[in-house]
Amino acid sequence: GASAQDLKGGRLRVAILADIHNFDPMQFSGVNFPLIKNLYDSLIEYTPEGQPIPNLASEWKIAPDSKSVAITLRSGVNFHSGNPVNAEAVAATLKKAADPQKGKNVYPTMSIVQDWTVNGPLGITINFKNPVPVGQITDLLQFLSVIEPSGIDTVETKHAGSGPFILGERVLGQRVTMTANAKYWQKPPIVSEIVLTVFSDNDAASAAIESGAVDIIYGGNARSAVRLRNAGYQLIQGPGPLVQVFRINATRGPFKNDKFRQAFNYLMDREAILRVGYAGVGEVTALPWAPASPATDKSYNTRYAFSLEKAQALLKESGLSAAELSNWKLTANGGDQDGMAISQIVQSTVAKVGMNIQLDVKQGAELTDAMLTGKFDAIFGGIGNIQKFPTRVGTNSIYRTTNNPILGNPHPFPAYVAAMQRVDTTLGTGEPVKQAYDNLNKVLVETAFGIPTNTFDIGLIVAAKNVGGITREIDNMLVGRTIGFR
Amino acid sequence: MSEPVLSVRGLEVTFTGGGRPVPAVRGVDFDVYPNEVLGIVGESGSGKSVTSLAVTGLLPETAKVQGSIKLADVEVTTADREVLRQMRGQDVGMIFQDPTTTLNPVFTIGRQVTEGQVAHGQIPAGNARGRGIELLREVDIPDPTGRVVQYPHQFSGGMRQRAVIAMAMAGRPRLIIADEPTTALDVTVQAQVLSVLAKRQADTGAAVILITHDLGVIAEVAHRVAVMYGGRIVETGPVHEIFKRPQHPYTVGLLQSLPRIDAAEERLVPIRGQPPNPARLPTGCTFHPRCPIGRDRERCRTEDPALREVVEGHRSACHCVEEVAALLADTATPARAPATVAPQAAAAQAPLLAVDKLKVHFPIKAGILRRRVGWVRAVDGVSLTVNAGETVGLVGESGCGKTTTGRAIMGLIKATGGSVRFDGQEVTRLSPGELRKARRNMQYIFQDPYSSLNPIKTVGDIVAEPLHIHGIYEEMGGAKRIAELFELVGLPRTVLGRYPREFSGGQKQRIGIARALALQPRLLILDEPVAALDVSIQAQIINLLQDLQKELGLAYLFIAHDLSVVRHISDRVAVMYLGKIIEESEKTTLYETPVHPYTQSLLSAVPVPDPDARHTRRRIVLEGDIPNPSKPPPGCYFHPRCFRASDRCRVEEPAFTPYPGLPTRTACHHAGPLGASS
Amino acid sequence: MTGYIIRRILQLLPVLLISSAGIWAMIYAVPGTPIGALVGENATPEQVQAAIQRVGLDQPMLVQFWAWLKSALVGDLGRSIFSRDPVFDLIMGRAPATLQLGLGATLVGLILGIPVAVLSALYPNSWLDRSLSGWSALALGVPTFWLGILLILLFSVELRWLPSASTYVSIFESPWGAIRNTFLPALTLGVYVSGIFARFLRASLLSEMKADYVRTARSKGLKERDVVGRHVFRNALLPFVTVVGLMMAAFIGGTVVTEAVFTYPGIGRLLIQAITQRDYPLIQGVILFILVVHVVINLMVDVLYAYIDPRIEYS
Amino acid sequence: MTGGMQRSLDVLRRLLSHRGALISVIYLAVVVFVATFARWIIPYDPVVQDLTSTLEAPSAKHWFGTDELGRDLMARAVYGARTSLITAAGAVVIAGVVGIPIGLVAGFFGGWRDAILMRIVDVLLSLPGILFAMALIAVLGRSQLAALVAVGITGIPSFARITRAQVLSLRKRDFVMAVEALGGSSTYNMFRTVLPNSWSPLLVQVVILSSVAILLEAALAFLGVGIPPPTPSWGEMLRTGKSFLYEAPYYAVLPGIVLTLTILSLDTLGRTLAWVLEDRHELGEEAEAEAEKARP
Ligand SMILES: Nc1ncnc2c1ncn2[C@@H]1O[C@H](COP(=O)(O)OP(=O)(O)OP(=O)(O)O)[C@@H](O)[C@H]1O
Ligand SMILES: Nc1ncnc2c1ncn2[C@@H]1O[C@H](COP(=O)(O)OP(=O)(O)OP(=O)(O)O)[C@@H](O)[C@H]1O
Ligand SMILES: [Mg+2]
Ligand SMILES: [Mg+2]
Repeated sequence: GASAQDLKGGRLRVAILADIHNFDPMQFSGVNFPLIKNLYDSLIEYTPEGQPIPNLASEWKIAPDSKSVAITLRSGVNFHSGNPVNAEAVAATLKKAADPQKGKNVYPTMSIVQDWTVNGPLGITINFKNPVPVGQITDLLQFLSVIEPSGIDTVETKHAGSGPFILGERVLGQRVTMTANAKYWQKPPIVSEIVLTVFSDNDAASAAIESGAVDIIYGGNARSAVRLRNAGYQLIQGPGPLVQVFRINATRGPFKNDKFRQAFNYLMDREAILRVGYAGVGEVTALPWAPASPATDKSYNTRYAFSLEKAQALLKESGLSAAELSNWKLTANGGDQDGMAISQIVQSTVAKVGMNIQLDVKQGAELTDAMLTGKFDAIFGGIGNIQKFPTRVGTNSIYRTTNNPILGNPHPFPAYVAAMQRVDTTLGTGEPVKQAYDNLNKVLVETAFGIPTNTFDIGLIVAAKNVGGITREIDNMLVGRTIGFR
Repeated sequence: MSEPVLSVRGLEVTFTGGGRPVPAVRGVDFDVYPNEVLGIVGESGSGKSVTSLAVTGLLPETAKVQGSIKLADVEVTTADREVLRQMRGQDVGMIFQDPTTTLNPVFTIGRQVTEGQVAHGQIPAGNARGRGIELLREVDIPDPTGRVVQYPHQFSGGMRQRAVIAMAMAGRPRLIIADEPTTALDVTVQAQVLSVLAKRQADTGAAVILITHDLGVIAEVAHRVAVMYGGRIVETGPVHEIFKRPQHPYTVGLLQSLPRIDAAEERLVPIRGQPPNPARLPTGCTFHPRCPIGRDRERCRTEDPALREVVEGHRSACHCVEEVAALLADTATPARAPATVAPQAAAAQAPLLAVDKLKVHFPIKAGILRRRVGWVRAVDGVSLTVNAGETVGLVGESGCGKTTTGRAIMGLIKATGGSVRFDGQEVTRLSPGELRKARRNMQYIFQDPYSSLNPIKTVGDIVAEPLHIHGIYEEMGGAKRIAELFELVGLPRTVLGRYPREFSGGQKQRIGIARALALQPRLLILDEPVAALDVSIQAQIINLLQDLQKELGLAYLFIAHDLSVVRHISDRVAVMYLGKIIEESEKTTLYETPVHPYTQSLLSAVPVPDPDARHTRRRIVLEGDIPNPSKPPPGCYFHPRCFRASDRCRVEEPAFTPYPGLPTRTACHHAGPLGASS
Repeated sequence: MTGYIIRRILQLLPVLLISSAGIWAMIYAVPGTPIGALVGENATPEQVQAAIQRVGLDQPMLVQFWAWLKSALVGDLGRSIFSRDPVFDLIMGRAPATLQLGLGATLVGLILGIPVAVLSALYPNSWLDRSLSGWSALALGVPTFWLGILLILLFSVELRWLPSASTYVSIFESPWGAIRNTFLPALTLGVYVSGIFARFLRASLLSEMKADYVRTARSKGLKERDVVGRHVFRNALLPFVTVVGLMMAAFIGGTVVTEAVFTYPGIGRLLIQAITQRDYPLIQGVILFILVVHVVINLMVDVLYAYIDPRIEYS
Repeated sequence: MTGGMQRSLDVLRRLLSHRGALISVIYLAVVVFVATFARWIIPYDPVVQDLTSTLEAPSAKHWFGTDELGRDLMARAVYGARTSLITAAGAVVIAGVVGIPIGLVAGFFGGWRDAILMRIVDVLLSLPGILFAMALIAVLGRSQLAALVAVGITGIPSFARITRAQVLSLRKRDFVMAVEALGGSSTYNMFRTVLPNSWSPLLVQVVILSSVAILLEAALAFLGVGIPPPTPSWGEMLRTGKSFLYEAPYYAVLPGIVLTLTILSLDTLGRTLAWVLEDRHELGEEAEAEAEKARP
């Protein structure tokens, strides 16, 4: 590719697929991904390979007992308002994160934090409840985008960051404009302005890039992306995909039966699911880790490859009657075409081993409600943060070890809770850590309440030929600062 | 005589398209001269309207026209569109039947009246308004300056028709065709309109073709008459000749079947059968199946007679013209035999029906909330009695509340006030169930025979329906009873299984009567039972009703607007005006010595089918129209139109009281026979 | 007239009040709450509880309704639970798009429909009439969503002339952009209504042609052009205005399906989205907006009626 | 009753003498036949997937091509007809069974009963049918029954209004008042006189509503709230097909043709039926002439 020097500025037009209506960087959901890295700076960043590098924090020192981290902030950095980014701001940000009302997606991650102490204008120390592995600490620092204290209460509607772009005009439901922050502490953005235009569907966005109305599509689906790639557009996959997981409510119906659940390890036609649902963009996986994750173990893919016979054998072992086998429904997301397709594939597959089940199609709030409260037998759902510290998957509802909304209290699989615990408490690097991971993987397939099928990309980027300098951000967020035109 | 304005020769009009061709007009010849009124009479479907439309070239495209029509030097049958258009409005003007629909509701009267002249470039558009005012003034519309910018809905029926006359006459055409111009109007309004038409004709010297089925109107205004039957002119001649010495059996039949207001004939002589259906005309003389002379004659059955001159200017299309005079003489005597002498109800006996101060007010609702904003006083204090076996006629102009009275008596409409006693029982206070039972003794015959029979039931079932409803079908004799009823009304039992649509209007009315009789009622309320029928059929039904009364001892409340019919059939007559009875008396007294000014004007306005009476009768033309029943005038409701109105009438409502010396009750402060000063 | 209009608008209030109570009740009948969509599937119980409190769903239903009503009465329709934007702004953000599409569609409908109707009525039962009637049947019979797909296939996939999905571009800002984006959905809807317009107008023209006043007008010697163009058309226009008004009201209330086909950012999609997310205040607001639009357009039609039909007087 | 049968046959004969109606009837008959006997006619099961041959273009093997899960699109279109027809039939029954009595009572008794019933109907009518149906489905959950009920309920107002209008116009006709004058009760009048005389507009309405129901069901499925997959339905096929416009344009085109033809046929049928039924008086005239001849 071209080096940054060759890139020209201008106005970058990005197609996005959902309206943005929240400027809180802690509201860390797909819809905000185009904004967070542009309006805010985090304490540290990861390289695409997962190596932490400084950002607002020029330095961070983990205490030898792994029970605290001392952060030194970069000096001379200001928020857009002109106020300095200092330790007070970080403290305010941490306070927000620890508040269940305001902490949003960061809140669960804060469970390891005991408190924090401010040391001078640029120093702050975060104390943990227990010794914490390094990965978990850097994950937290990477997750914390610093918000200007005075803006914390209004951050949902008014951005309050220090990032390379300043929020410009927002037309409800149509577009959001960000203009370059000329006083940015790093090299200022190449483009002078980013216009995020809301498209309500993939084809619309594809048509727009094809007609030259936009330069980039951010967050489109794999099928459209592949079509565009075949038409000569650039397709950029980030290092932070999700894993699609067949989530099982092990407290209901036949799913209470271990063997029955385990059969599903073999009932996932992962190749077909990846091909049909995601146009082959991604990788099949039997474990909930991204390729970059230290817990990744590819051997599971072959060991638990699609096999009706093995499944059949397990089903027989389960001792369930034919009627019991079919006594469940597969909840499917009616708003997601790919999800519908893969759910139908599973429905069709399980029919081959004698399970005649119905799809329970839900959408929107009703669906989230069901997922949040475990009102389902089985459902597909993407799992995030798989590229980070392995136990971060524990922030996803089905994998939660305490207060699991689906599996309930106490957790029905103590082995799983213990395995997670072990990963969390095995500090350092080396063999013990690896063994902890291996143990976790083994427990995962045995408890079988979540059956991963494949990775898939959110934040897939399709760019026109003349666009260069696209950063592969660890969370697949849009980084506008480095992009320019050839 | 001068040149004819219009000369029609051998006109034939056939409608094609949609099944078999319909020969609506089959060889018609006539001329119309300036300053002359040619009356065309004939029963419904005889081709009157089609002839007039042919003259103006306004027939639809499905009509094939043959023959010649020469109007003001234009040969209409071959002229191109533009010539015809130029002709219309300039050479010929038309007046149609229904003034409520002939005017465009969304344009002002003034615009519509002058539009033709503007289109023909006779007046510049800028002068239209002035011309409009002038035209309205010519047809006696009060306040023409204010009226010219009004819309049709702001005009009453009579005014609208006068506006139409103004419109037709605007371009001073040489020929006016008036197709039933007064049929939709009340007699008093008809009188106004006819006099305006006559006046305008005199002013312009135009020729007029007046199409009507009312022989009275013809006698009143026509100079010459053409009688149409089955698409042909069967007789034509000067008006006096036609009425005095008719030369065609059909004309004779028409005259004899007509009840007359000026004489108390005993019994009508109807023409047998039905008018022909133009799609299936009889062979030979079209009239032969109904003709007392030619019915069985070979020649009449096979050969269509030509229109021949019988006397100078008087032509007839009959093979047996010579015998027609005899027909007139001998059928007159025996048939006009003593009529049903109504069984003189013993006055002492309590009346069968006694209506006292009956009131029916309908709420007027308006706005989105449908709030009541006023009342229509449809019936506003009606008192009358009907004795057993007696016929009481109830007459009045349109909208005066006759139908409402009849229906309220039946309990079909809830009375607002007053009492209705039937056979000693107060009907207005009955529960719905009791009312249904009471109705067995009291039945109603509807005006429109076409809509009074359930179209999806056989006529046999229709007549049996009341018996089934009351659960007395078997008790009353079942199918046998139904067949008897059919015979009673003069229909063969073979038609029992047919549907109403297979019957003509007269037959339907017979079925309606049979149904009403099924329950053996004692009182029939007949709401205009013959108004929708042609005269010849009307006579059949009237005779039937009279026979039934004699046979079954029925009492009739006979509602009608036709004063002649009422006179013919009734024993006593009550006259209604704006929801009230204003005069009631024994028939002869009422017709010969009316004491209420309204009755007097009404009677004088009725055209008499006698051209000689034209000059001798004194006519009272009432000004204005019937007021709106929701806003009746104060005092005597009639005072704004009354020629005797005094200050008292304007404030004090007259009571309905007996008039001294006559068997009459009336509601007038200045009651008294005509001529007697008040 | 002014009094009449004011009265009609005042009568709208109870309607809105009853409707909003009805909608509120309906909302509660529908399973699912906005909380899930608000906090996300991975929220912790504390977060869920916090969100329930923040939105006020822990309050009894009547209390919630009363709170909403109180602020609604002073013109504040509340904020969207999901996006936190004022409901009024969200609606007004979409209203111009819907208005533009609705007017465009009506315009297309009239342009296509009126000539069809007039030609059909001038030559009833001719081959021309039959083929034009066939056209209107087709216009009505083709489901709009399928027609939309076909148009996209032709103009976007094949010819690549127009975008397959539309964004809202104001006609005042960029006429060309507006046309590019509005054309296909407007055409889709327009074809459909043109069928309704053509059928309706043809029928009323034909029935007016039979009216007696037409014969009267001819008997005066008016040119056929004037007979049809002035007398007949003016009368046929009366019921037609009502139909046009009805359709316009329907369009401006949002055309859910067409907006979905073209992903057009109109009121219909806003409502669907609000319903999917169970965004109560937004659902409430959008439905009330639709009701108001209906009533206002009906009122406009009635007022227009009074101008073209002299028989109607409002007092 | 034979008279009634005679009339029905007559109407049918006149209906079929119109070319458009004839073609429509044939088309609909084919659709109904194929949908009913699909199992024996179509060699593919509409829900069986073949993940190795997804999105194949129409060929001799798959006439309509295959979908994203390798299912035969023709089989899906045919079985989709079944979905549409069942929905339409059920919806019309619901709408009729509820709507007709409402209209009858409102029209016949007027007054407060009319006011209340019609207010309810107006409310139903003022909301766009599709929104109402969506709300209802949200309550009931997505299923064939829910779709059917939702579509049926949106059809109630039209039945109620047509029946009411019919009653009002018939009430003005003298024969209805005649029954009252003869002592018939309101119930008798309503069901024995008014209703039997209303069958022609109602029949037309049945046909029209069927097409509306099919369209509405398809629209609901298109919006993703119809009958849940994998049950085939035309609207669902169009919905899914729409996202494969580039890869497989036929996907959304072919089911659309079938759907459009169905709606077009029903519409043509309905209109011709209305025309034929309205035309009955012409028939009467001929019969009158016959009666004339038979007169003694
Ligand atoms: N447009 C038409 N198409 C077919 N037949 C027609 C048409 N107009 C009139 N007729 C037929 O021509 C015959 C004569 O009709 P016409 O209107 O002249 O009768 P009329 O004497 O004026 O009767 P009425 O007193 O009822 O007005 C009728 O049988 C009628 O059915
Ligand atoms: N249901 C009703 N609601 C309101 N007004 C009515 C109703 N029925 C009749 N009217 C009014 O009551 C008055 C009397 O009507 P009615 O039908 O009794 O008159 P009529 O004498 O029979 O007239 P016609 O000769 O035209 O039959 C008319 O002004 C009419 O408009
Ligand atoms: Mg006539
Ligand atoms: Mg009357």
